[in-house]
Amino acid sequence: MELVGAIFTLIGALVLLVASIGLIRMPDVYNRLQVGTKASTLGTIFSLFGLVLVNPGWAGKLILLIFFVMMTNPVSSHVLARAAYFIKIPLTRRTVVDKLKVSDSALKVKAD
Amino acid sequence: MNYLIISILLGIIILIMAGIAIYHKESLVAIIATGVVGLFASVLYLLLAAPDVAMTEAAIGSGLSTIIFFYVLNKIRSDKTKDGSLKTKDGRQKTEV
Amino acid sequence: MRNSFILILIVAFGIMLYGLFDAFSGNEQLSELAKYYAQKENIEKVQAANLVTAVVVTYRGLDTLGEVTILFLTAAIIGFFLHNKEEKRFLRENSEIFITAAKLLIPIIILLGVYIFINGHLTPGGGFQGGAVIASAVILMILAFPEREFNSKFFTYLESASGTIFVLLAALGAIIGSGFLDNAIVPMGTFGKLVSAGVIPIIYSFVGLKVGSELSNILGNFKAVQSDN
Amino acid sequence: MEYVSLTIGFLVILAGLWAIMTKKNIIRIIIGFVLFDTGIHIVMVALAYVKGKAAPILDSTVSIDDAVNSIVDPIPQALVLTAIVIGLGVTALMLAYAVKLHKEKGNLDIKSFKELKW
Repeated sequence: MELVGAIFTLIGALVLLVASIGLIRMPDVYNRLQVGTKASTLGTIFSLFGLVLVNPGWAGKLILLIFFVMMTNPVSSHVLARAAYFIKIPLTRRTVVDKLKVSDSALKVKAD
Repeated sequence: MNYLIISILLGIIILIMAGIAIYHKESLVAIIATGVVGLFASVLYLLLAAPDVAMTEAAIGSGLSTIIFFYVLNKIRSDKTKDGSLKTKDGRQKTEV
Repeated sequence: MRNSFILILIVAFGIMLYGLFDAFSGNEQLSELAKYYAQKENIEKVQAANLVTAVVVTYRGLDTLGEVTILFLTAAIIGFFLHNKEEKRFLRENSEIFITAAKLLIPIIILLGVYIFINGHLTPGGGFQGGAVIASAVILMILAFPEREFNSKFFTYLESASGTIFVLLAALGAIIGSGFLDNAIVPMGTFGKLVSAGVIPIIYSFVGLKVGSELSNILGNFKAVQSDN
Repeated sequence: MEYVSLTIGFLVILAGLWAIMTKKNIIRIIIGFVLFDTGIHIVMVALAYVKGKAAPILDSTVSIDDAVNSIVDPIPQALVLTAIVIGLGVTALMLAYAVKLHKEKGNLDIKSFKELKW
């Protein structure tokens, strides 16, 4: 059981390593945010799940932690990317499609 | 022995971030660097066997104080760019914030 | 010229600090006062498993009272300085995802804060940490629903009520117990359970509510001063 | 480890002091104050550390009978706990003053506030 847990934790650490390489490699803010969020969420979940297998006594708290990470991490990076788009940080030149521009309802400023 | 290496690494990060907080041109980056100093200081407290202090510093030093700084920065910047010509009483040229 | 003078000053200060560093030779054991706090009979008398909580609430409870007073003063002065009518602002609509997640998360974060300060005498945590967590939930609320008016009156009443209850409980110790902030005025319970340590969890909960509402009030004042940009 | 932490704390104190004394912008001065604060907290927690001992919380690993020989000093930790919260209050107060000063003069350069200079 401990061995399986250690393997899961190792996979999680590798995914986190890939995320940190991606942060350096990616061309602009949005790609970096995507890499940072997706891969680091997966890596954290793998590591915590490995800990559940190693030490079953902490299972409740660790599953709660996984829930928190899954709730907060994508939402916060979504808000960050949206704010970055609206203060007109440029996309990389290799961008193919910009859907937020097409749907200009999102750009509407709401009067209070 | 492990803890010693970790604390040396944390110290290097904290000192670099303090340097950025003092010398970077952008106030925004300086404020973020101050928050990072608080965050890594909280990890250092955890190594020094003080979990209570670590919790407080993580919530306050890197969360709330950063947000208060941002509110003030937003207020100051919006005052300046509202019509481009905020009158000062002695007519001095405004300096960059 | 001026900077070199300051540099000399800083170097002198650094030499002074180096003297302190040189005189420090690592602690091998506790200091006398800490030994007194960590003795078995004293721990059993106070019954708080978290010794930091025991120091904050009972042994040095008067310090905590002064600290809370200072926080109240700063909150009051900030409210006095930044008090103005909230201007009409034009805001971009928050995205659906963020609003839904905020609705889901705010109660959970407030619950976490309450958990932290109720369990302050058993696990790491306590009133100050719980208050900070509650204030971060209030920040999330301000960011997610910026068009709603910030209800500062509620927080003011909450803060005054919890401060008053704190002082009353402390004075009750002087009347029926053995001294100011005595924690043995309610049944002690068993060591290590949630209901134990006498009045410590009650006082720390009110400290948590007070700190949380004060920090929320400070944040609300800084929010009200924002204008359109 | 406590020596390393003590060194870090002293260096952060000096950096904050340097920022307070040389910077012209009030926001930067407040940042220097925050750094100074953090440095002092690190120094105090490092002074409380006892070699190889656990946190001052009694549970299944730290028994009540042997608490004297197995925990670190709780008193400086309690002081730092309150000091951090006060630090936030004081920082917020200074920032409120900064907003007021900016409204008055239109900038935050420390050299333009010379009403009390003589």
